[in-house]
Formats: sequence, structure tokens, C-alpha cells
Amino acid sequence: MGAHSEGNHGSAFLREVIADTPGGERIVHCLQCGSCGGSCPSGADMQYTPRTIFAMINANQRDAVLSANTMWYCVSCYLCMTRCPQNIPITDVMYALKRLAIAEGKARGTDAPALAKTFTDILEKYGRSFELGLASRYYLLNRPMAMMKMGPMGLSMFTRGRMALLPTKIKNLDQLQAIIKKARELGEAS
Amino acid sequence: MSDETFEPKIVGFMCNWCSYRAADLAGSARIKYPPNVRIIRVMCSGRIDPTFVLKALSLGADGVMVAGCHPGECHYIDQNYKAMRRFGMLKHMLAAMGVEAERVQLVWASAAEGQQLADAVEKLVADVRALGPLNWPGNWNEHKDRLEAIESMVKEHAEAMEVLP
Amino acid sequence: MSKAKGKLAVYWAASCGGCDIALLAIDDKILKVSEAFDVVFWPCAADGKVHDIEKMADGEIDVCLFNGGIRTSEQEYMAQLLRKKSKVLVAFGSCAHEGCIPGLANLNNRQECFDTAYRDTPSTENPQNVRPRHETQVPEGTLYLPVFYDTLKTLDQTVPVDYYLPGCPPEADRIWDAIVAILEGKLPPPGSVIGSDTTVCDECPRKRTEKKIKKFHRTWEIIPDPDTCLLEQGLLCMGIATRAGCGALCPQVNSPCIGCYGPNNDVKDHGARMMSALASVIDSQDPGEIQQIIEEGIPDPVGSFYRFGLAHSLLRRGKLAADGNGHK
Amino acid sequence: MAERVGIYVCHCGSNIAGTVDVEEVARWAGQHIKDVVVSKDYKFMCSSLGQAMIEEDIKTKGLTRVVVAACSPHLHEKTFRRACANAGLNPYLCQMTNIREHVSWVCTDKAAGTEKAKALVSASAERVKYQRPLEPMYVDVNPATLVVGGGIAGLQAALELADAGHPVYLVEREPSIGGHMAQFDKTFPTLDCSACILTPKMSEAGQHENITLLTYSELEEVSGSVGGFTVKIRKKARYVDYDKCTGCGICSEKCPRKVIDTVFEAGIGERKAIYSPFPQAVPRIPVIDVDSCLYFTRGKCQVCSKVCPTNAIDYEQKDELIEVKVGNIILATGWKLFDCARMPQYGYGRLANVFTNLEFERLCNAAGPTNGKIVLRDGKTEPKSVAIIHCVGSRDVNYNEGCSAVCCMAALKLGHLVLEKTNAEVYSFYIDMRTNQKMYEEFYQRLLAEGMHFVRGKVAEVTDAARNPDEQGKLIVQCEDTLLGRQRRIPVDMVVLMSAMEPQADAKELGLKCGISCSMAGWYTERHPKLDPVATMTDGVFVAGVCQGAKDIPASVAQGAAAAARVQGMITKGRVMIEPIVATIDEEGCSGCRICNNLCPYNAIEFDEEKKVSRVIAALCKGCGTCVAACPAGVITGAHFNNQQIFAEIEGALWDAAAAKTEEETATQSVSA
Amino acid sequence: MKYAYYPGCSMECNAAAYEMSTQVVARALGFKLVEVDDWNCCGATEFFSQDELTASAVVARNLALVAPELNQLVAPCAACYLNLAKTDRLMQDNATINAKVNEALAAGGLKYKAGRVRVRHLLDVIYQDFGEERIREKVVRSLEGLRVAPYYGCQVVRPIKGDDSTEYPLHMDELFKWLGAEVVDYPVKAHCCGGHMTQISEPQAFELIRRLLQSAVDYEADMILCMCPMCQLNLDAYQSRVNGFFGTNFRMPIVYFTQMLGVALGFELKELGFGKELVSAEPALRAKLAQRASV
Repeated sequence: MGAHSEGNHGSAFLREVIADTPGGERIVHCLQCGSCGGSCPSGADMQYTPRTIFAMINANQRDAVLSANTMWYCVSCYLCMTRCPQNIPITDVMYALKRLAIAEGKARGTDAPALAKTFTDILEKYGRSFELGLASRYYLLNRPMAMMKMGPMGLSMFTRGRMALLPTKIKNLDQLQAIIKKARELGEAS
Repeated sequence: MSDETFEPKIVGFMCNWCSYRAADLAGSARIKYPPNVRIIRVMCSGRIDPTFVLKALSLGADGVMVAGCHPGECHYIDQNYKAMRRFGMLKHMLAAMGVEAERVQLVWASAAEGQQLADAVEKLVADVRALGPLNWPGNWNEHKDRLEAIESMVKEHAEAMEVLP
Repeated sequence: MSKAKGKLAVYWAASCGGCDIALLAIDDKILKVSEAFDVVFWPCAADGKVHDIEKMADGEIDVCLFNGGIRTSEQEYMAQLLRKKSKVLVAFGSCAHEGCIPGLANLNNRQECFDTAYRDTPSTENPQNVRPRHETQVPEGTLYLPVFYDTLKTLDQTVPVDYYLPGCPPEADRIWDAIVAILEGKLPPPGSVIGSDTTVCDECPRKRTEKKIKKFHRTWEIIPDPDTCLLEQGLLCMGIATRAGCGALCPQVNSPCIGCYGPNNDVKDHGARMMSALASVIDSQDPGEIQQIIEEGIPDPVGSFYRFGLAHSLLRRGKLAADGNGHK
Repeated sequence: MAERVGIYVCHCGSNIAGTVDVEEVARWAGQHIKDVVVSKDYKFMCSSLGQAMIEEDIKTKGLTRVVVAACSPHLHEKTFRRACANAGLNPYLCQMTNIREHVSWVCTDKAAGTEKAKALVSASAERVKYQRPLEPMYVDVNPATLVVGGGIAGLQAALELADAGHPVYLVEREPSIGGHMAQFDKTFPTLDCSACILTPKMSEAGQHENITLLTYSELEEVSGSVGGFTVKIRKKARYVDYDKCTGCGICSEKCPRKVIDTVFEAGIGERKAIYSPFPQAVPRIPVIDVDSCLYFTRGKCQVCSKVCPTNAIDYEQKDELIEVKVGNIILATGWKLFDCARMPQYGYGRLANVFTNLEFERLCNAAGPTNGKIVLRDGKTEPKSVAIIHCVGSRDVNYNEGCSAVCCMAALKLGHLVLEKTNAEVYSFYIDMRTNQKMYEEFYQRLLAEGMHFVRGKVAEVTDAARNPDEQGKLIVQCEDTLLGRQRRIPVDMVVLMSAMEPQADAKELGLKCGISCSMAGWYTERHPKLDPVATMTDGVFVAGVCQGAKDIPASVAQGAAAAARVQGMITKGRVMIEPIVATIDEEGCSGCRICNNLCPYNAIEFDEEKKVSRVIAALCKGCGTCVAACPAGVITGAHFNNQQIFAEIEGALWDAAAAKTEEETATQSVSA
Repeated sequence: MKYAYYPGCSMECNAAAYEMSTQVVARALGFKLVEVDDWNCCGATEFFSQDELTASAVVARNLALVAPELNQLVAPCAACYLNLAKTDRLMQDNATINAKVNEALAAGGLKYKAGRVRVRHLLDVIYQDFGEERIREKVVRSLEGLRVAPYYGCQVVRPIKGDDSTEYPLHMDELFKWLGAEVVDYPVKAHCCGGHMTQISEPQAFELIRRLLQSAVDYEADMILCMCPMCQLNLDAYQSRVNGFFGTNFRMPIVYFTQMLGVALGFELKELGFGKELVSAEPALRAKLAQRASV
């Protein structure tokens, strides 16, 4: 509304991220205090802490941010977000960065996009998630070696009736698919 | 119905201590906002009588801003709460009369909030612009056939009287 | 009263007819009226014709008591005619003064009024959907009905008015006070409302203290205490904002004032005054709670605050969609 | 008779003329506004030449009303009112229109700016015709002053006034004056002993002939206005006779009942049920805490009474309400500590060795419960490492958005004390180091040299969840070291939370009693944040110290002195002018509906039970106009802001919309002709 | 009391014990869970990483399918709960997204008025709507002597602020105090279980799991109580691999809070789905409950 949020101020990438994140306009209030990076369960493994990411966004380092591993190490625990003294929706910013990175094919060195893709494919096909299908398809396609390690655990799960062999399909799959199709159209239009 | 050339006419009632000073500050800080609001100063938002708002609308204003200190920060302790209540009542009544809610807006701005006040003006002007002119007096215009009907009645009576002795 | 008799006209426009009856409620004093005046025109009580009035000289009628608002072209014509022929034109009763109940139809337009009257009411039987029309062709030629307006106007929104006698209907005693004033030539300055300038509270015997309202009640929801101010009990009593003169009739019988006498002098908008006063004493500082108290307690704000004065209020009517001709 | 209006449009150099065609505005007003006899523009209306022009026109052209279209009335209303008065015109017949702050400075388009200026001039011109002459009112100033709060700011204010020869009532709610400063060990950056510099002032205040000390007392009610306030004060029962007690202290010594002292000792020390908070307390008269006293709770004991050499114990004592009359009030009510339990991630209340800074001050204080030894909660173990966490509850929109201003320096001071008194390593976790007063940065440098560790980063959490043997049994401070861009976990023995300063819980309530308001954050609102920092919007009420906003001791002392200076100014002047903008009720028209009765926060509306009418007490009315807008009968008038004036102003402001309307009305009404 | 019920995909199979015990407990407490007809997957975190609008529409379909006479929706899974609640909130706050989501729903002949359905987690319903008094009344087998470590995880307590603390929640602690258990006040009860990191970076996920298990062991808990299928899966199914990875020897049973609530209400272990956990809870239960029997 005001000159500070509507005008052409801040880096181009900052404006892009703000537009893509509900509540994203709070990013500009970052104090660089680091309570996000300090709180993060994955903080030690992140290439850049969220705080650093905000500084990079401000500095318009678009490529560096989108090819960072930071957002892929976000576990969606929301600790950073509830502790942030400036109410920045940090977890939601990470989601926005994941979307941008996938869209631009910048998500390197991580299997997360593939996992996400497998997951959504199954959802679209059946309407429900299907763990065995998800695990086998994802591992076969992406990490055949890791499949071996998963074996015993899968078997234990199976013997305790915790793994289904067949997916459940919802009744009105057409309806769900129509909704997904329409939503994608609307997303692309904007 | 928004009109490219439509410039909303808006009256702003502002309290002497907070919102009027916020407008002063917006000026001192050279913050730009649309020129559509004509500010009328009262000592307190508690002085703002719903009659003022209705008067402005009935005189052709397209929108009205009622502004005071933030709740709990009133220069007169808590008189802005009375403004808040009156605004609630007025809003309820205006809705029943068919006036769009966006045309009359309540704004809290402290003397330090020049930017917030400017933002509020910008929002009000944009909202009213999107709604188009209100032209309340235009509501009172009667059909065109009214004049003809009266004339024909005068004629009818005259004819009837001619027939009589 | 040995003077030559004056000429009196009484007219009934958009109103219920109660004002005509109220005029007769002055009882035998009506004889004193007929001693003083020749009634030249009173469609309800005497057989006078419009053309008789049209033939009169301008200003020939001494006093015209005009009740009812202006809703049709015929009423507008009559208002103009009687104005021209009368020395003193009195807006008699709430309809002529403020629009009254017929004025509440100003929340709708002509089309909607007709829909209600000729289609939607449960007792309507109108399979051909016949509506009143200004012109109707019959073999003998064209028949005309008056044009029905979108907006009911008060008498003074149509022609200049000399005095106002408020009330729905005016109280007999106040009518007599006014007639005496006319007969004795002790009228206030033209443009005045003939009556008191305090509010109903002045005449109301109930005990009042400082006010704080947490909840508004509808009349059927509580049995009010007979000695305490009704407003303090949460009933929407318009007495605080309504001109005295009735003797606080309604509050005396445990019923809140509905505001038929209109506002005091110098008050521009009866409803706004009432809203402002009432909202000021709502006992809450939370916007959500305030809105809830208002919306739950006062479901029909216009009907409550402008029951008698909508046509005469600053806004006069509900918003019409603009299509160039005032039609929705 | 029609009024004769003069209109004066100011260029303000190019400030206005740059975006408003002032010549056009003046020309237009002269031609289009009714009753305008002269309409001029001028380079600087506020200059002496500009004022002289108005005065001249009033005299020669017989102006009865004046409109000045220039800057904000908050700047120059007084100037032009004075000019009118000089020419014999009542100053309230002059109206200012703000075409600078509200027009030229916020508009970009000159045509639009000119149109807006016309509308504002039109509004003022229509309004001014209905303005009425008003006479200012004057009241005498009572030379006595009430100071609320006996902390360092209040003490300073009281002493300044008393030394100048004026009577002062100093009200303090605790048993002794001294405030938070009395709890501290050292003060930054000079490290002088807090008690050493404070107690002389305390005893001076206690003995001053012009100061009436009202400790263990609270403000009950304030009425009246500037120059003549009447204040009711509750003197809480001490159960000790003030006149008989010599302050020998035997009662406390012998009292068998010990309780945790949550006030002066911040919860880490004890006191007796009959106590004086600290040895240098002023006055030294103890009080009995009835909630813990054995006699009051169980009916038995009375040891204090038995041992008192002067028979000063009086169990029957009652609260006393006293009334004092003063001309001015200074509020110096201070602050309270942020409740650290609101941030569970720091473990306060769950993890024993997490302390608040105030607790830690008492630990360091030689007169404190550990005689100044810095030890863990167990009372004996000296810590080997101490973490000091900054910004706990401050600079955080979830708690207090603002910076508490003193914590950086206080953290440095506490760090220094740890380094001085123990062998512990000290870590400071800060977001930004704020050391921006005289000698403060130097103090920071000193701590850097002393070997305090500084980690730039807001601490995420303090936990006892060890991840490796090094962390076992420690408190682990987890944060991002933002200078390294790396997460760090630092095991320590003790954590000190630099808690935010918060407004007193009852600050708002007290403000209401005195007629002043608080900011969003809860601090008292000063009249102007830069140019009038100790006055408030209510004449005769001043603020000093932290109650106006977080600040340190030097700033609090400066404000205390400043408030005293302002009050002295009022006393010396002897009388004050009050704006005649008040409400009046037309008793003829008032029906006594009593809607207005409880709308006035200053109790300026009284109800006459006999006549059944309401009445405004002019001396109490502050002119807000709320009752005017509320009166259902429309019989309350607000001077200078009456309905007629405001309606005319609305009509004037919408002159162009109104013109459009008239055309339509003329078209539809032509049939009447 | 009647609620719409959104079980979520896990409840069908992987978290069958949660589903069984939830149904048993619901019946015992006398509240009716009406399953949303033909619900679909909530999209977990994966869908939101790809396309926020589509993900929101997928979630909103479930909200739209809630029977019109019901206005509260209960979800037992933390991720489902958050996705449903967050989507509803997003639609309330953001008019553009609200309009687009409804446009997408319309393609399936559905619509949803933001804010119509109040989304709640199962624990909140049991804790708030039944409350201490009524639950205490129903306890037939006190859990006295059993040291339980309530584990809240993340997404029920954050970011949507309810009545419980986002840092140090207490509702499950209190519930189990009502049931007579000894509640372990350990510091990591609202820390992350690793979530889907098991699929992305095993070393990292294992470390997060280890921290939780270690803290529970440090505080001498007999078992960890879960309120989310994902948390249970990570802590239970990966426990042996975590032991392998770090050379630790955790044998910490991970059970659903509803299972232990069912025990306290007097149900048999079998009806509550015990035996489906990979690290068996039976030894702990037997030891503690038998101990008490002998007293």
C-alpha cells in the first residue's frame, strides 16, 4: 500500500520473494539477529543460514540463493518462525524458495524435488498417498543402492501390517483431477 | 463502474492531536498521497458526530475518513472509543442504506504515523475510485415522466372545467 | 371572535388518514373551529372539488392543514396548488413533516414497492400481474393514473412550508394549542415547529441514572421494570432524541418511545442524533464486541432510528443503482 | 449583517507556491466566496510585514473575520491570532487553513494542489463566518507539586523543586524511596557504587523541609486541572507508628518469620515479615507485611510489639486517605522487569541457573543475599562460565518492539563484575552493541580488553539437552554466531537474561487518573518527542524517567531536573491561560436524559438532581466535544467547534460537489415554478 | 459431541495403531467422529514445495467435503492438521488465493467458505472438550509408576498459536498426569523428529532422531508418546538404523498417546493396536503395570 512496499525499492529478487510468500513483506524487517539459524535443527548442515539467505536476497544474489541447499534442509518445524522477533514467516519463505528453485531447475545436489514429484504424481493418480509405491518408485528411480538398506525395515513394517501392497483410490478421482487441472491453469495464468 | 477521469471527493474528519498531526507529519516528511481528501479538524474523534458523515455524503462526497488516535492513546483518555462505537453503529446503518462499506473508513493514526495516514488515504481513495462516484443527491432525482404527468393533469382539469357550466 | 370567518382547507396526501381523525379528536372544540373558519376543502369530511380550489385567487385560503407526504404526481400537484392558494401552509403530522412510515419505502424504489403490493404479499391474487400504469388505453380513449415516484418526499421538500405540527398523529391537545395560536395570531416565526423543544425524557416519569449498555433487547425479550429508564434496561427507547409533546405516552405504558414526534429544533438528522447518543454509551472497548452488540441488538437500524424520519433525513432514501433514470 | 471576510494566502516562499497556484487561489476566493471583501496572496504571511498587512486590513477595511491559508495551525495559529488581537479583532475570529503540510508538500500535481487548496480555503471561509468571539480563561498556580515515584528521576525532580523553595509531596508505593537504582551494585560506565551516590540524595529528600515524604502510599484520585489539582493519596497501614518509631531495627531482627523478598531482593533473598527493604532505607520506619506476619495470619506472636523499645507497633492501624492540593504533577513511576518465563526457550523458571539481570544485580551487590559473591542457585558454587543474553523480551515484536536502551551497557557492567570477582569466562550474546553515550564506547573497549567473549547473535535457546559428554550437566546456549554464519552451542554454568524494561502494570490506570495517555508500547506520551519531552498533552502534568520510555540513570536524572524546571516556570508565572474551548449545556432544552453524564473522563459534567438537568463545569472541561456529539437533543454546544461551524466547513469543503448537486436539483425542481 | 474426521493417508496402514486406538478412545469418551466422505491426501509438505495454489486447492477439497452440519474437523496427524488449518487461514487472509482456490474447486463442482470449518488436532479436542474432570472419571487403570515422555513434535504446536505454548507445550503432560502417569519434563518435547529428512539426508535425520531418543533416555522415560504418524514412524521404524549408525543401543518404545489413553480407560492392548510398533512396548508395560499389580 505504502511507498515502502509498493514502489520499486529493495532488490528485484527481494520483491520477487515477497510476492511469492504470504506475509513475505516482513522480510524487510530482518534484524540479522540469527535466532532462525540458531534455532534450526538443520542449522549446522545448511550452506547458508536463513538469516544469511535474507541478506543474500537483499543483495539480489538470486542464483546463489536458488542453488543453495538451505531450503531443502528445512524440516518445516517452524521453530525459527515462532521465535523470529520480527514475525518473518521464515518457513513459508523456504517453501517459496523451493518452488522458485524447482521452477528454474536450480535445485541441484538434492533428491528433494524428485521425491516431491513422485509424491504429487501418486497423489494425482490415486488421491491418496501410497507409501510402498512412493518408496519403491522414488528409490528405484533415484537411489537404487539405498533401497537395499531400507529392506529389513520395510519387511518389519510389512509383517506388522504397516505397509500396504496396493494403493487406495478415492471414489471421485475425476473431481480431484479437475480441481488440480484448474488450479494449475490459474497458477500459470498469473 | 470506475471512471478514468473520476476524482473522488473525500472529506476527512481528523482529531487535533493524533491524526491531524499525522497529516502534518506526512507533509513535513514530504510523503506523497492522493490530493482527494479535504481535512476538517476537530479536537477529538469523540467530537465526530455521525451527522457530519451523513452531511458530507448528502452534499456529494464520494467517501469519508474518520480518523483519531489509536485506541488507548486518546489525548482525552478514551474518547476515541466513543468514536469507535459510533462508527460501528453508523457502518451498520449505512450498510442498510446501500452505501458500500469502503466509502466510510475509520483510521487510527498517531502523531508519529505520517506514513500510515498517507497509506490509509491512498487506500480509501483507491477503494472509492474502484466503486465509482456516489453522487448521493442524484438518488433524489425523480423519473422524467413526472413533469409530463403533472402537466397532463393540469390539462385534464382544465378540460373538465370547460365542460362544466 | 366577531371577525369575518377565515377559510380553512385540510388535505390528505400519502398518509394513513389518522391525522384527519386526530383533527376530530379535539372533540367539541371542532365547533369552535367551524365558528372561526369556513371549511372550503376537506376531501375526507366534506364534498369539495379540486376545480373549486383552482378557481380561487392566490392566497385566498387562510390556513391549510396538509397531512401526508408526496409520493405521486397528483400529490405533488395538490401540494403546489394548495401552497399557491393558502396564506399559511401547515405540514400537519409526521408524514407531511418527516415522511413517516410511508417514507420507509424510500429504502426501495417504485418497482420494488409494486412487486410487494401487487405480487409478493401472501394475500395478493394477481395472476395477470397487473400493475398500475400511468396511461391505459381503453376503447373510449386514454385513461391516466398519477405517476408513482421512486422517492417519497416531505411536504417541505416539495413546496415551502410555514409551520410544522409533529406527531403520528399529533396529539389532540397539541393540535388545539396550534389552532389557538393561529386564531389568536400568536404564531412563532415562520418555519417553526409548533411544539416543545425538550425531549420525551422531560415528560417521562421514569428514574434515570448514568447510562451504560451492554446489550440491546427487543421489546418482547424482557419485561421491563416500570420505574427505571427503558433505555438503561437495554430497550431502544427513542425518547432521549425525540421532541416532547406527547406526554411520554408510550414509556408510560412500559413501551419504548418510537420517535414519532421527530427530533428537536436544530437537529439535522434524527437518526444520526440517536445513533450517536446510543453508541456513545455502549459498554465495550472491543471493536468486535461493539459490532456484535450493535448488529445483534439492532437488526434493522434504519427502521429503528428512521422509522418516522427517513424521507426527511440527510440521506432521504436508500441508494438507488444509477442507470441514468434512478432505476435499479 | 453580513460578515466581512479577509482571505490571506501564503506562498511560504516556494514551499506552497511550488505546488499550489496561490495567486489563482486568492483570486478565486475573492470572486467566488460570499462575503469576502479582500483576498490576497503574499510571500511570507508569518513575517512581520505579512502580519502588518492583516492588521492594516482589519482596521481600514473593517474586516470582521480572517482566514489565513498557510501552514499547520499547530505552528502559526498563535501568530495570526495575535495579529488579529493587535488590530482589535477577537483572536478566535481568525481561522487557519493548512495548505502546506496538507496540500503543497503532499501533492505532486499543481492543478490538483490548487483545487485542493481552494476547497480548504472555501471550507475555512464558510466556517469562519460562524465563529464567535471567545475570551481566554486564567487560573492561579498552586506552588506545591506532587511527584509520583521515589526513584532517581522522581528524587531529582523533588530535590530541585524543594531547593528552589517550593513545597513538594513525594509519593512512593514501596516502604522506602530509592527505586531500582537502590538495588544495583555498580553503575556504568564509571563503576561507582550505586548506593554511594544514591543514598545521600535519599537522605536529603528525607530531611528536606520542603519535602513531604509519603512512602508506602499510592495515588487514589486526581481531580481539578493545571494550577489547582486536588489529589487523594492512600497511605497504606504500616502497623508502625511513624512518630514513635526510631528505626532501630530490633523488630525486624527479632521477627521469627522469614519470607522470600520478591521486590527488593528480586526473589533471591529473604526479609522478615516486619521489614525495611534495605539498611539505608528512607524512611527507616519498617512496615508489617500482613500476608506473612504470624500475628495477622494466625493470631499469635506479637514479638515485634514486645521488643519495640518505643511501643511503636500498632496492629490496629488502618489505611489513611489524605488529600493534598497541588498546582502541578510530575509522574516518575519507572518500570518493571519483563517476565522471562514468557520465553520458555530460555528456560527461566525451569533451569535453576538461569537468572534475570535484576537477580544477578542482587547477587553482585555487596549488601545482597550472598554478600556480593557470584554463585549458582545452590548458594555456594562459583560458576566457571557465564553467558549474558541480550534483548530478552526487547527488540521483539512478540513482546516489546522497542530497544530497552540500557541493557548493552548493563551487560558490559555485569560482565565486568563477573570477570573481576571470579575466574569465570564470560560470553555476551548480542544483536547489536549499543554504546552511544559519553564514555560508553570506551567502556566496551575496556571489556574487550578484559577478555569478555562477544558472540553476535540472538540466542535461540538455552537447554539442558546435552548432545555430547562436554555438554553434560551444563546449560547449553545455542545460537547462530552471525559473524561466522555458523550455529554454535556454548556450554556454561550460569545464564543471565538481560530482560526488557516494561511499563509498570498499572501505568495506564495511573495515566488515566492524571489525564494522560500511553503509547502503544505503554510508555507515557510526551507532548513532543523531541522538543517537549517532559510535558504531556495535559497541562500541569509532567513525566520524567523511564515511565516515558526506556533510558539510563543520567537520562532519568536529566529528565527529573527538566520536569522540575518546567514546573518552576509555571510557579513563577503565577497563573496559566486555559483555552476557552469548552462545552456548554442549554439548560432550557436539557431533558436530563443523562446520556452525557458518564462520557466525560474528567468528570466535568454534573447532574443537578433538583432541576433534572446536566451541567458542564467549565474549569474541568477540556473541550474534546464528545458530549456535544452525543447529546441526543442537540443542546450541548462546543465552543469553536459547534455544529453550525462544522456544517459550514463541510459545505465549504464540498463547494464543487455541492455546485454539481444544485444544478441537478434546479433541473428537477423547475416544475414548481 | 460430533466432529468431522480427517484420518489422513497414514492412518489407513502405517499408523493403523493410531487409528484403532483413536476409534476405541472416541467411543469410550462418547464422541462421534464422522469421516469426511472421499477425502484425499493433504499433500504433506511435498506438494507445497511445488505449487502453493494447487496444493491449497487439493487441501481445500477436503474442507469443502466436510458435511454442512459440522463445523469442526479433527485430524490426528500433525501434518494433515497443519495443512488443513493453514489453508483455511490462508484463504481467510488472502482474498486472491481464496478466489482462485474456489475457482479451482468450482471445476469439481465444490466451493468452500474460508473460516467455515474449525480445524483441530485430536489432542486438543480430548484435552479441551472433555477436560480433566470427565477424563479422570473414566480412568479404570491408573498409569501410576509409568514414566512417559510426551512428544509433541512441531506442527501441532507451531506456527498456529493455540492455547498451548509453542515452545514448551503442556497439554499432553497434563492429560497424562490426569491418567496417573509420571510425566517426564524433558527439554526436546517440541523439537523436530527429522520429518521427511529421512528421505533427503539420512545422517541429518538420524541425528535429529538420536537427540530425541537420547534426551528421553537421559530423563529415564519408559516410553515416548506420539501424536503424529510421521513422528512415530521416524522414532520407531528408524530406531534400529539409528543404533546402527551411531553405535547406540536405544530400546525406546514409541506409542501413540491414544494407545496409552486407551490403556488407562481399561481396554485390552490388542484392541489398541499394540504390537504394531517395531520397538515393542510390551516389556515396559508389563514391568510397570505388573509391578503395580503386585503392590
